[in-house]
Amino acid sequence: MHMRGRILLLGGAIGLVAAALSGCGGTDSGAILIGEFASLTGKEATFGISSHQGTALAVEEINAAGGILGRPLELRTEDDQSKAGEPANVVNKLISRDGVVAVLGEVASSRSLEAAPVCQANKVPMISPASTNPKVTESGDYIFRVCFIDPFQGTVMANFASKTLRARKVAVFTDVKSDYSKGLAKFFKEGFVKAGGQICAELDFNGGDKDFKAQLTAIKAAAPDAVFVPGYYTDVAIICIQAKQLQLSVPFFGGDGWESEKLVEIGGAAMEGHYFSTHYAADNPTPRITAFVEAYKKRYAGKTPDAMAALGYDSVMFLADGIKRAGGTEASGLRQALAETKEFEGVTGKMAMNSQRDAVKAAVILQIKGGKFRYMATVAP
Amino acid sequence: MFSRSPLSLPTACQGAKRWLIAAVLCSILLSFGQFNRYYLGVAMDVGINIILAVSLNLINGYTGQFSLGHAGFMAVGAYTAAKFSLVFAVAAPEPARPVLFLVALVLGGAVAALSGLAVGIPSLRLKGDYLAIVTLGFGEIIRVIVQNLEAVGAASGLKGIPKYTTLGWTFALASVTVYVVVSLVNSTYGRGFIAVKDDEVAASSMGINPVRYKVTAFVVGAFFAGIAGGLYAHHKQFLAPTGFDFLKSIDIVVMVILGGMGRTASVALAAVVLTLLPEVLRPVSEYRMILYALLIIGLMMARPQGLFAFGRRAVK
Amino acid sequence: MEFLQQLINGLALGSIYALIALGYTMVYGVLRFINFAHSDVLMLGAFSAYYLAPAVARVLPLPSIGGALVVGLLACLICAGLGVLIERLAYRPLRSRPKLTVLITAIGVSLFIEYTGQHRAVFGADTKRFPELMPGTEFHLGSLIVGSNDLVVLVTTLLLLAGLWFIVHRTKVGTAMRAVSHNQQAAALMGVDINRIIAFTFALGSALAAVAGILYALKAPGIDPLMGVQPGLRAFIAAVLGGIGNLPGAALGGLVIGLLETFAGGISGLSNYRDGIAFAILILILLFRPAGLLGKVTVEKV
Amino acid sequence: MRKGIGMSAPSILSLREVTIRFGGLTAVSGLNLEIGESELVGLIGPNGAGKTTAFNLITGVYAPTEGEIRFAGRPVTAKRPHDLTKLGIARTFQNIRLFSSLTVFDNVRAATQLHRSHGVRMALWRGAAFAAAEAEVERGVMELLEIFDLGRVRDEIATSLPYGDQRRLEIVRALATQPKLLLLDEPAAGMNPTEKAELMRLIRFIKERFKISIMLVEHDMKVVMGICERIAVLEYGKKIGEGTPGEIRKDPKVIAAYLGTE
Amino acid sequence: MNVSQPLLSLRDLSVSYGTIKALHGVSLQVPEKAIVTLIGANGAGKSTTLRAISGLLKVQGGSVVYDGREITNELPHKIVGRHLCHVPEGRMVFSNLTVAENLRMGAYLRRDKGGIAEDVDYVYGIFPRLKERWAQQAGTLSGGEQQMLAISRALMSRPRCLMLDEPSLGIAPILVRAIFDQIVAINREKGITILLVEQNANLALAISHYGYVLETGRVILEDTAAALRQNPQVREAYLGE
Repeated sequence: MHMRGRILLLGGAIGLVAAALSGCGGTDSGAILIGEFASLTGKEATFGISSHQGTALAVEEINAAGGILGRPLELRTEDDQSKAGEPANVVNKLISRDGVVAVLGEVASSRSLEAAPVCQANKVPMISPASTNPKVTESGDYIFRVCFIDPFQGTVMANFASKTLRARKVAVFTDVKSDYSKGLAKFFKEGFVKAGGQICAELDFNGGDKDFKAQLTAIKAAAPDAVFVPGYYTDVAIICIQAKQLQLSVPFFGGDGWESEKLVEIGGAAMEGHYFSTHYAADNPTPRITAFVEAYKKRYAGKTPDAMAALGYDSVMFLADGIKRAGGTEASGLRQALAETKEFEGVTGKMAMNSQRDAVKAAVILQIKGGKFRYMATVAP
Repeated sequence: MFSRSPLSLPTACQGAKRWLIAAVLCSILLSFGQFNRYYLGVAMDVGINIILAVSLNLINGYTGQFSLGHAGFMAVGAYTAAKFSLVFAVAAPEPARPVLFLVALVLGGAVAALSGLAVGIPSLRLKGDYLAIVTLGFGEIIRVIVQNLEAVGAASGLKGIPKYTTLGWTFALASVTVYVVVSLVNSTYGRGFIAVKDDEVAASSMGINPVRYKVTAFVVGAFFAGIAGGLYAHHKQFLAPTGFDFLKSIDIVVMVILGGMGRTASVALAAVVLTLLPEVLRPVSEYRMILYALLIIGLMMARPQGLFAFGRRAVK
Repeated sequence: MEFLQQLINGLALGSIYALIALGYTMVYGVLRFINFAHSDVLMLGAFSAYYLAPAVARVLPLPSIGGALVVGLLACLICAGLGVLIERLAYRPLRSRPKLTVLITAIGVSLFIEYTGQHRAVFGADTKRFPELMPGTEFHLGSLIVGSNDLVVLVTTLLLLAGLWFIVHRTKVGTAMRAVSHNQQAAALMGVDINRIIAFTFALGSALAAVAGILYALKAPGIDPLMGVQPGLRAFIAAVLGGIGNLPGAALGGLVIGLLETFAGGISGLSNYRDGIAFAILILILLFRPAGLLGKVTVEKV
Repeated sequence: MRKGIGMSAPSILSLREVTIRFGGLTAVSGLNLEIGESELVGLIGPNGAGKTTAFNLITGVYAPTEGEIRFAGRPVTAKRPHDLTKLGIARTFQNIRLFSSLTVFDNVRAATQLHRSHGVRMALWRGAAFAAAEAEVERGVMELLEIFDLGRVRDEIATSLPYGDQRRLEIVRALATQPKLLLLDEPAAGMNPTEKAELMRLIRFIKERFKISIMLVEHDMKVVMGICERIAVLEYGKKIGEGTPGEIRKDPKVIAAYLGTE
Repeated sequence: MNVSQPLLSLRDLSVSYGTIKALHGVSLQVPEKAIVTLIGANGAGKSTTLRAISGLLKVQGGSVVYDGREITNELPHKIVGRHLCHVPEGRMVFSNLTVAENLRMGAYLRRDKGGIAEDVDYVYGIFPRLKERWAQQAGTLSGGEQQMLAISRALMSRPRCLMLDEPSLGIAPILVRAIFDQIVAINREKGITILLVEQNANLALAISHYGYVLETGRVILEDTAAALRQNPQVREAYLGE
C-alpha cells in the first residue's frame, strides 16, 4: 500500500471515531435505571456472580412490591470480566450511554477504585457492595459503600486474636495478588502488635495457587498460636486442608472473604473450629435474615446466600432507601440523601454513613462447627 | 509499498510528514469536541491499542521475533508516568501540566525502552518458542515486581492519577507511532528489519547486523508501549498490576496477527476492530469471550496472513 | 527437619508439574509447537472425574483405591479423546502452516475451553468440591509428615514415568513416535501413518494431563475452569527449562520448578515473588543453555 | 568503494590449515587456499566434500576449529558475517536465500546498508537530505538492476521471479554490498544449458566490470572448466588437487573422485 | 500380471516447488528385477523424481503406475505398504534410535515376528558392521554405516522395488564399494527391482542395466547402461570435456 494511503486510513479512522462519538445519553421514562458492574466472567467470577444474584433479587423484590416512588427499578448489568481496564469503560457506558442514576459495584476493591473516578467525574452516585479497601471512597463524595472497611475488620480480628483466642504469636498468611488481603493483613498486624501480640511469621501466596505446603511448613516451624489468613474462601479452604495434612493444628481465622457455603463444602473437616469475621450470619434467626435467605434459596436453586450476595442485596436496598428519602433520582439530591443516611437496616445489619461515606456497622464473628457457620459474637465499631 | 513510478520514493518521504502534521492537528482539534464520555473512553482505548499493536508489529511483524511481553513494557511505562505525575504534575501550576504530562509520557517510554533493551539482549541468543517464553516470563516478572512494590501501591493499585489523557493526546501520539514505525521501515535503513525477519543468515551476509536490528526493534517497540502505558494510566486514573498479565500481551499479539504481520495500516485497523468488538458484544457478554476465542481459531484457519492483509505481499 | 519437609512438599508438587510437562514436551517432540490448550485438558480431566465419581460410586465404593482407579481410567479415556479431537479439529488443518499460526490457534483453543467451561450451562465459574476418591491419611517419620496423597502423587508419577518410558522405548508405537519426532518424512517412508502417531501422542499426553489434573485436584480439592492455568504455565516453564521435546528434561524441569517454588515459598519475604521465581530461573538458565538443561543446540544448516 | 588496507598483498584471501569439526565429523581439514586479486577460482568436489562448509568458514557463518583466515592482508578468523561483508566479502547461497517478503528492488536496497549515508534520524525526519540520499540509493540500485536486466521486475516480490532471475538477483544483491571478493555457491544448480552459458558470460562480465575476485563452488564441470582460471578440488574435507582447468582435467585423483573408481 | 508391463512407470510427471517447476514431464520405466539408474547433475531433478514417486511430494501432472495400479499422490505410508520403498537422500536414519530400533522401524508394517527376525539376520549378514553396532544410536555411526543402515532398514519392509537416492554420497570409497556390491547382491539374490539415483555416473552405470540422464527436470537421454558409459555426451556432462 502507498504510504499516503496508510496515513489516509489513519485519518479516516479518526474521522470515523469522531462521528461515532456523538451519541447521547439515556431516557427518562417510567423506570428508574440503575447500573451494576460485576465480574461475571473471568478469574473472580464466582464473587461477582454472588453479588449480582443478591443485587438482582433485591431489584425483583422491590419491583414486586410496586417499585420506588411508584416507579419500577430497571437493572442494567455489565460484566467487567474480572479484568483491569474494563470497569472504567463499563461504568462510562452505563452512565453516558444508558444514563443510569446510580452505579452498584464492585466486589473487588481494585475494580471499584478504577470505576470510582468515572462516577465521581460524572457526578453519579456509586455504591460498592463489598469493597473494603479504605481508599475506595476517597475518590470523591459520590462514592459510597455498604460494607465496613479493612481497618475496622483488621482491628476486630486483632482484638479477637489477642482477647478471645489469647494468642501471643500469630502467623499472617497473605494473598499478595489481592489488595483486599494485603490491606486486611496490614490493619490486622498493626492492631495485633498494638494489643501486645507478636507476628511470628509473615508469608505470602498468590490467589489461585493450589499448593500452600511450602508456606505452611514454614509457618509451622515458627510455632504460632494461631494463623491469620485474610484471603478468599476458594484459597482458604485448600489452605486449611493442607494445613491439616501438615498437622498444623492451631486455630485459623480470617475475614469476610471466607464467607461462602463453599468454604465448608470444599474444606470439609479441615475447617472445623476456625473463625472468621463477616458482615452477616445466615443462621442468625432474625426475621429479616431468614426471609432473605429463604427468598434467595427459592430464587437460586437452594443456594445459601453468602456475604457477597447479602451485600449486593443491601446495596440495592440502601440505594432505594436513598431515592425514597431524596424523593427522586436527581444526582446531587440523591447523593445528599445517601450521605445523610443515619440508620439503615439491611440484611447485613444496621448501618450509618460516616463522613467518609463508609458504612459504620457491626461485624459478626463466626466459628465453623459441625460444618456450619456458628454465630459467636457481634463486634460493634 | 511504493508505487511503480521511480520518482515515488522521495515524494512519499516528504508527503508522510505532512500527513503526520495533519493527523496530529486533527487529533488536537478533536480534543475540543464535546462527546459522550463512554464513546470518548472507548475511542481513547482504540488509540492506545493502536499504539500498542503498531509498536508490537515492529518487533513481531517486521523483525520476525515473537514477543509475548508487550504488556510488561506497557506496565513499566504506565507506572513510571503515573508515579511521575503523582509526584510532580499534581503540585504544578495548571499551565505547566501539559508539558509535565509530555515529560511523564516520554519518561515512561524511556524507562520502558530500557527494559526493552534488557529483553532485547536475550533475544540475541534465543529464537521462536524460547524467545516467546522468555518475553512472557519477563512480562510476568514485571507484574510480580509491581505487585510487591509499595511505592506504586503494590497489589492495591495506584490510584488518584490525574486525568490528563485526552482524545487529542491519544490520537496525536498514535499518529506519531504510526509515523515513526512507517518511516523507520520505509527507508533503506528500515529494510534491514524485514531482511532480518526473512533470513537472518542472508541478511548478515549482506552486511546487516541482525543483533542491532533486533535490539532496536525491541527498544523502539518498548518505547511506544511505554507511551501507551502512560496514556492508559492517565486515562483510567487507576493502575492495578493484574491489568498487565500475559492475557493483555496476548490481546495485543492477536491484534497484530489479525491485522497481518508487518502491515502497519492493517494492524492499526485490527486494533480498532478488536477494541470495538468487545463493546459491540456487550449485550451477549456471557458469550463474548467464547466468541473471541472462536474468532481467533477461525481466523487462523481461514486467513492466517491476517484479516486485513490484502495485496500481493508474499506470505512466508 | 523443615528442610526435609519442604523437600517432600517440593517433590510432590514437582512431580505433578513433571506429569504436565511431559504432555507439553511430547506434543512438541512430534509437532514442534507448544500446545497451549494442554493445561485446559488438565482441567477437563479433573472435571471428568468430578462428574464421573457419583456415577462410579453407584457401582464401586468411593473413596477406595479401586474406585479411584476406575474414575481415573475413565477420565484418562475422556481426555485422550478430547485431546485427539482438539488435534483433529484445530491443529491438523494447520499442520503445514507457520508455527506462529498454530501457536496462536492453540491460545485460541485454550481460551475457548476456559470460557466455555465458565459458562453456567457448562461447569460454571464457581469452585467445586472435588470428591474424595481415595481415603487419605498421614504418615509420621519423626516430625516429618508425609500425606498419603503426596505418596500417591509420587508413586503415580514414578509409575507413569516408567510406563511412558516403556511405551516410548520398548514398544513399536513408541519407536514410531521417536521416529516421527526425528524425521516425519523418513518415518512416513517406513510405512508409519504420521497422523495416527500424532493422534496417539495427543491421546497419551492428554491422558497424562488427566492424571495430573486428578492428582492436583486431590491435593487441592477445589476445582474450577481456570484451575489449569497456573500449573500449566509452571509446567510449560518446566518443559522449556528441561529442554522442550526432551522427556527426561521435562521430568527434571518439573522437579526443579517444584522444588524451587517450594523452597522459595517457605521463605518469608521471598514467597511473595513466587510467581516470578520460576521465570527468573528459566531466563537465567536459557541465557547460558539456550536449549534448556537437557536440550541439544542444533546448528542451522546454511 | 572503501580503500582496503594492505592492498599490496598479492592475495586477497588466504586460508592456512583451516579445520572445522562438527561433533566427531571433520568437515574441512587442514585446508590451504589462496585467492589473488581479480582472480576467478573454482572450488569443486563431490557432494559432501566440504565445499559449502569452506564457504561458510570464509564468510564467517562458522568459526574454524583450527587455522587462520586472512582477508586483504588482515586476520579475519571467526569474524561475524556482517563484519566480513563490511570488509568486502559477499556471497550467494546454494539454496537461494532471497528476502522473501521484499520486492526485487528492496532485496537489493537492503544490501546497500553498508554504504548508505543516512540512518534512523534522517529516516524519521524525512527532510530533503533524506530524500536526496534515498534517491541516490535508488539510482545505485536501479543502475545495478538495469545492468542485469532486472529493472523491469523491480516491484515484483523477489521469490515470485523465475528461478534463473532469482539466481541472478542473488548475485546482484551480493554486488550491492560492493565486495572485493564474491563467493558464488553453486550458481548453476538447476539451470539448463542455455541458462548455464548465460551464467558463464555473466560471471566473466562481473569480473571484468567490477574488477573483483570471484570464487565459485560448482558441480557443473562445463561451467567451472569454462570460466575458472584456477581450480581447487576437495574430497572428504581435504584438498586433493589444484591447478588450471587443463591440469585438473587430467589429474587421475580428480577423475577418480568424480566418476568414481570402477 | 502382464509380464511385458514394467513394475514401475512414470508418465509425464511434473512437480513444482512453489512457483519453481522442478520436473517438466518426466517419463521412465523400471522393469521388474532390473537395476535402472537415474543420473544427472545436482539440481537436475533426480531426488525430486524419487520423492514424487514415494508420495513425499505432491505431483501436479502426469502419473505414477506401480504394479499395474496408479499410485499418484497416494500417502507415503500407503505406498510403502505396496512394497515400494525409498531410501532417501542424506540417508535420514533415525539418529535418536539405535541400529536395531531403526531396523524395527523398517519392519513397521509387518506382523510376522519370525520373518522379521530372519530378515534382521539377513541384513546383519550382508552388513556385518551393523551387527557389531546394533545397540548404538544411529547418529553415532559413520556416513557409510548410516547408508548401510538406511538400505537395511528399507529391506526390512520386504520391498519388491527399492529406490536408492545417492547411496555413495559423502562416503569413503572403500565403503562405497561394499555398498554397491551389496546392491547388486540384493538385486540378484532377492530379485528386488532397483531404481538408483546417483551422481557417481561411472559407478552407477557399472551395476545398472538401463539408465536415464536427467537435466533440469527433463530426461535428455536414455539407453542401456553399457551404451551410456561409452556415450561422449555423458562424459562431457560430467567432466566438462
